[in-house]
Amino acid sequence: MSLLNLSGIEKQYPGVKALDGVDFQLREGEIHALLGENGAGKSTLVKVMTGALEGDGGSMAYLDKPLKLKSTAQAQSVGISTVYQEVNLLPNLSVAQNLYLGREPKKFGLIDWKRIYRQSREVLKRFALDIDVTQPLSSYSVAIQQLVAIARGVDMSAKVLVLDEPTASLDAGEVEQLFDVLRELKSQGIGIVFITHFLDQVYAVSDRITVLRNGGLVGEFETAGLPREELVGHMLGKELQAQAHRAPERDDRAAGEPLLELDDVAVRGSLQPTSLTVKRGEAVGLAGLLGSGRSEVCRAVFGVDKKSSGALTFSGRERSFRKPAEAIEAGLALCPEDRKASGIVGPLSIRENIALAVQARRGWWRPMSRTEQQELAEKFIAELQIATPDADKPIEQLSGGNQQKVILARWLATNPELLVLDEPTRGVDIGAHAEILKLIKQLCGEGMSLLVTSSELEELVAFSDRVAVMRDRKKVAEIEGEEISENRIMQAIAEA
Amino acid sequence: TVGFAQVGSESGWRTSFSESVKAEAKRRGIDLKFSDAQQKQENQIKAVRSFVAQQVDAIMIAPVVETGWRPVLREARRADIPVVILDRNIRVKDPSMYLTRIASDFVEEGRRAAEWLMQETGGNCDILELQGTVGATAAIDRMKGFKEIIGEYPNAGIVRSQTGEFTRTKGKEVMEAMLKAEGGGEELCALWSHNDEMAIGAIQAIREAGLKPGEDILVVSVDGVPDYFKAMAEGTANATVELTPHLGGPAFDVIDRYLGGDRDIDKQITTTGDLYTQETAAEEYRKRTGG
Amino acid sequence: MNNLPPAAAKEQPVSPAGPRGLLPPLNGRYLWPLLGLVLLLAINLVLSPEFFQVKLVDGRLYGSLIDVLNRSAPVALLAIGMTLVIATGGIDLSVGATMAIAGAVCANMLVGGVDSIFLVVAGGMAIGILIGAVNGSLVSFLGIQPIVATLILMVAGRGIAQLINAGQIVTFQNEAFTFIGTGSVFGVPFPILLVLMVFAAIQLLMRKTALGLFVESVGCNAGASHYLGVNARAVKMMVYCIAGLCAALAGMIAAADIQGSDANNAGLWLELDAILAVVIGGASLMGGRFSLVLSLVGVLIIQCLSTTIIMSGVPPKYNLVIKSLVVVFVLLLQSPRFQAQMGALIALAKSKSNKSVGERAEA
Amino acid sequence: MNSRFTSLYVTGGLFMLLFLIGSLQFDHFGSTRVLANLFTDNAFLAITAIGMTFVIISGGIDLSVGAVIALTGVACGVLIGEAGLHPLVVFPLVLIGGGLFGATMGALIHYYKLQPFIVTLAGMFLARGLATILSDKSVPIDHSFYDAVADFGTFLPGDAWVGASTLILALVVAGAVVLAHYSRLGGYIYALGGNAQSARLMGVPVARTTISIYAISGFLSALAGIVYSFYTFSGYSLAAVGMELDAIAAVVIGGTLLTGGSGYVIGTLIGVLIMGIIQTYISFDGTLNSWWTKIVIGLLLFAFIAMQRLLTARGNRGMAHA
Ligand SMILES: Nc1ncnc2c1ncn2[C@@H]1O[C@H](COP(=O)(O)OP(=O)(O)OP(=O)(O)O)[C@@H](O)[C@H]1O
Ligand SMILES: Nc1ncnc2c1ncn2[C@@H]1O[C@H](COP(=O)(O)OP(=O)(O)OP(=O)(O)O)[C@@H](O)[C@H]1O
Ligand SMILES: [Mg+2]
Ligand SMILES: [Mg+2]
Repeated sequence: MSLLNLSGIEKQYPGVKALDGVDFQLREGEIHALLGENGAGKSTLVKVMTGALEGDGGSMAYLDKPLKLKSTAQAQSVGISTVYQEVNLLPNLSVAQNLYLGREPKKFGLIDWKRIYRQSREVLKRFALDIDVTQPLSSYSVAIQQLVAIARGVDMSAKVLVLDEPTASLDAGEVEQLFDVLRELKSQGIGIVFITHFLDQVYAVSDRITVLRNGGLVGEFETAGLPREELVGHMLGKELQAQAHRAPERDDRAAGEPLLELDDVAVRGSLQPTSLTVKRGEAVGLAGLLGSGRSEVCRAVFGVDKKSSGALTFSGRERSFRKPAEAIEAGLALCPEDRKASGIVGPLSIRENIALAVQARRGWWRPMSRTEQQELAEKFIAELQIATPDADKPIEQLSGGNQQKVILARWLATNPELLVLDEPTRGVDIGAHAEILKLIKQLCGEGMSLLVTSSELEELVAFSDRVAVMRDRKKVAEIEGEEISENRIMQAIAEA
Repeated sequence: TVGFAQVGSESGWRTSFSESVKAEAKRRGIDLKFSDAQQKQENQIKAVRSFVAQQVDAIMIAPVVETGWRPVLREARRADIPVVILDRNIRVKDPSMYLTRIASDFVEEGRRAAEWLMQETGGNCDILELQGTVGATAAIDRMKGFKEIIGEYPNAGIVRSQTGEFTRTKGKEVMEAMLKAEGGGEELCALWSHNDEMAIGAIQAIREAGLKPGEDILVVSVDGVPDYFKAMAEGTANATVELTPHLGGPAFDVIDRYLGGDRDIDKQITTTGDLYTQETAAEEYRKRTGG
Repeated sequence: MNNLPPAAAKEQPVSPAGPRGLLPPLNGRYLWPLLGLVLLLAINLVLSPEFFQVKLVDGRLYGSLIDVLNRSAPVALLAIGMTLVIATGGIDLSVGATMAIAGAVCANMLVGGVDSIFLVVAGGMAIGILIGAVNGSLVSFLGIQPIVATLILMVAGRGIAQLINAGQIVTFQNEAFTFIGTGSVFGVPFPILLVLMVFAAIQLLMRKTALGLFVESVGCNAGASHYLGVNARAVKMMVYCIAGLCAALAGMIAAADIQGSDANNAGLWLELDAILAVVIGGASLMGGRFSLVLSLVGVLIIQCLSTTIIMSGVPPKYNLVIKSLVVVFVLLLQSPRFQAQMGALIALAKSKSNKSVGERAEA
Repeated sequence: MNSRFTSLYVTGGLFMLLFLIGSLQFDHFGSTRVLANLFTDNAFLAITAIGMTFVIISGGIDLSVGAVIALTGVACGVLIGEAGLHPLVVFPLVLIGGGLFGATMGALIHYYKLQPFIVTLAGMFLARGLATILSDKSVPIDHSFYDAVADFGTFLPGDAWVGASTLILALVVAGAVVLAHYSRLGGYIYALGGNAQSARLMGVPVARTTISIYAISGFLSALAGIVYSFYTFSGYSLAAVGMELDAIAAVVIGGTLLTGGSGYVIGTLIGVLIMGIIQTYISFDGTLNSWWTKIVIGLLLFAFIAMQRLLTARGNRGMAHA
């Protein structure tokens, strides 16, 4: 039976036709993958089908009856629950409140907190998450927030569950856990819409696939009958130059002298003493599970968190950065993990967002001219394939993946000696993914050093000269050269 | 110990008033608890209640508004503390709630200003009025007294009236606009201002409009602050009804008498001042600035 | 490979981003506040045609329109500083008190026998910057919320001004200083010129250096700005200092205008007018994009309104009600939803009248 | 110690400290009477500030509260004092009126996407303007019911009077705590302040919540207006000028963030008490003239906020170490 049936959905943004007559059908008890490049219109379609956005045209039927959604609250009340792209929860509320907002169990007309806390712990247990549910959500990492959002969606789902890039910052284990839950829901007859840029995941769980391109519908396919290359072809509208995305291909660069050296650097409360070296022209990967301390290393290096002990040497000088500005001055750059809170400057244009870091480094008295900014922006819009009509669009109006590219562009533009990337490809589509990897390699070739965290082992394998494995907020292993492989890293992570 | 709940320090006149009470207390060796209410009645009531809690011997109130004093006066009476009202009036049904009121009569001030003006112009006059803050007793009563007299003269009347909020800046701004609205102001005869500060601002506006204040447009007002005497001496202002700030002396006298057992005290002690004109202005200015 | 072909990009020149040049283009963001101003002026035209008369009296431009400009000068100066503060997501409640302090300092210097007008003006400006620096420190170093941080000086500042004046209105006679408030150059009142000069200076500082960009960046997302290496503390410090300086200039105009420093009333509640002006100009109090030009339009709307009320001869007790209704109306004008509803209403009225015309024709 | 409550403890501790200093310095200061007076004298401010707390937690602000108090007072004055209606008829009317006034502002804010600061500033002009039009003089209220209310209450040891206002305040505090932490609406209010966009996506009924918030604030302001009329037995259009700033200051001192999303009703109550005790302290001292009064209020406010910042920061750092 068909749960959701959308036909001819239209959505026009100023300057962009985000959806152009899209049909979509979701059946009972299926996992339906919704695929397409960054900016293809996936999130927009999700918003229309869940009442967050009113479409400009087209119709929607739910359980074979026409339904016009006016709000997300209405969607929830008829049984459609959604996890939107980006973590759309409330950082100021406790984890438990986030899970039960708007559907709190009551006793004598008053909210029954005891029960909420108990149930919250149970719900999170399904995702192997054992955290203090009374603490505010903001005290947890992005990945945990992501899981909480998923848990809320799953717990609420009555008939339809929509997940927009839920796995963007989850590691393999977490993803497996999620898939188990999804399969269980599916067996209960719930229909699931699943958006991701990871094709492996698509093939692992989905039953059917709908592909969007440039706001239009490309087609609907049975997963089993659709070879990977063909799927990619549908998404891009052409064949992908095969090599880019698979098979690590490493040119053995002769690494230079050490650029960054951490000697037992620790941050009170978040990082155990850790030593690490990045040489000139070298790309070092940071691997580890959720909460293993990868982001903490990045933050400590960049001066966001102050180190409490140990020595940090950069470019042959011992340094102690007190704030990012000092690190930037010394030649570092950090592309942070939390794009929404620490990355984008929402209302400012793409051009300004890209120029900002360069400008900040130059100082206020040496302004970049408008044309200079424009050239810079256009260069990166082309290089990173940022989908936008022009560089003056406010960055908050871009699709998630495209925002990520702009932030990346911002830091590439500063041309730093050491570029620290925390989950740089979060939510980036495969086409651009390949471009970014290529760019990273090229930069290394030109003498820039990289320190990169990523939850995608495949990606780490693809460009790292060395991989540092983190566990329990300290480095537990280092893998070098030919030894680097997904298996080897996985082993190191798992070793007790 | 005497508690004194003052309105605030919104004008030079008010400050002189506070200072004179303090000086008087010091002279007599009285321990004065001074409280500034920043123009808010609620603060004043709080202050009076805290005086009661401190068990002072007497309380003086210069009220912000007329009404709203009954509950707190009851409290003072329960604690057997006499209360003297200064400056503005209060309205309570039972006048035994306070000892006496020492003040000038705002309505009378308005009357005196109007009488002088009518005398000067022979009852032929188009008048601009600068009101005090909307709702203030002083503004309402002065307006009332003034109108009372003007009403007797058919050829005299207020052609325009706006609030200048008792301040110089507003007085000037409003005067500027009113002059323009009256086609330059050549037809006008006089300005009646509810206090000197507004009048001083308005005089500047008249001058900037190309007219002679004090001649083309007569200026009459209330208060008697030094700057206004100076203006009168220079001939740019014409008359003012004095409002004496020296209320401290009589107040302490009454309190002394009461605490000394004297129960025969007038309910109303008027201090309505005289009207001053240009003739005596220079001399008065010297007197007031102590030079 | 771009998702959108370059041709499509060219077809849509709509740029939601703000102006970067010195003078802004006339787009939707500018249209509605200006429309509000024009409507107000139109009402004046109906009420009293002499509103628009401008004559030359004693070599000085004279007329209600000039008054509106002249009288709006202090609030305009406050609004210029306030715009920047608001753009960083802050607010400055102390500007009114700063006006009083600067006025008091200048007046006392004059009375105290300081002859050099430059010293007096410099003294006033210095005190303004000092107050701004105090506010800035409270906000950026102690991390106190702007509204409370500046509330402290809003309360204490007026006390300080009164302390300086010993509670009296300090009157002075000084041609040169009075010129700031009442002088004119080529017939144009000096306060208007001062506003134009300050506006030009700040506009240049913001748009011809990167400061404007930093201010907006800090206002939009302070967290991200920190990662970017923008020195948010310095930026905040700077905007509060500018606001203090502007307030000091406004205070000098106010004092020079009445040739006296009235510590209790100078600039009283003007901080609210300044904030109102900035918001009527379309700025968000959450910080972000700012436009000095729009803030000045907001100032003119407010001043025009008060002058209109005085000119119209309505009893003063209706002042506040009229003011509130006009403010709400001007705000509604900027709301897209209201625009749409008005559009629909007008269309409905048209179709109805067309119909009735048609019916009548048939009959 | 729970880190979320650090600021509450710190604020409460500082209040105690102020009280202690006052008691050591002045006779009669350290009495239950002075404490009880704090509640009676500030009941209307506290009631308003509690309404303001909800508004600020939701990320908004309400500048109209002082004017609504004045309007309510004048309305009571005119209807009871002049038209001769019974207070029990008038009170529901003005309470509903206050609620509707707030609701209208909430609707403007939500439906037309106007900024709360400005809408409520216009509301402040309107309410005060209406009050002035109703009566520009102050209106005395003379009614046996008011006398009864004034006599209602009890003396605690030490001549401390606990009257009707204090009892009303207690009820409001209890109701507000339940609303904030034991009702769905409370959750929605915190949610809106955290992030309005996310809240909408999570299914929070934004329109209803926004309108309710301002209606609550309007209602409580009207209630504060009634309590104020008990306090003065009159209505006056210039009453409670600038009270909105006192209320905001109290809320913020109580630890609520102006950016929204966090704060406590009890914190606000302590905030009000702190503002009150500063005033009491100054009037017990009684030697300050007008300008020093202002400067000292400013300095005490600063000293207090600075200490609060320091202690709270230290407390939280302590938590992180643990
Ligand atoms: N609020 C907005 N205003 C204007 N344009 C928008 C807005 N939101 C999205 N768009 C545009 O609509 C198009 C579709 O965006 P959408 O977010 O649906 O992409 P997506 O397929 O989810 O991409 P991603 O994989 O990067 O998340 C993009 O070109 C984007 O720039
Ligand atoms: N499973 C967990 N249980 C409890 N707390 C956790 C867990 N995972 C992470 N945390 C908390 O979240 C904080 C932030 O994690 P952090 O961002 O450093 O992780 P990471 O290694 O960067 O991984 P990722 O960014 O992929 O989440 C950690 O300091 C830890 O307190
Ligand atoms: Mg998306
Ligand atoms: Mg991380």
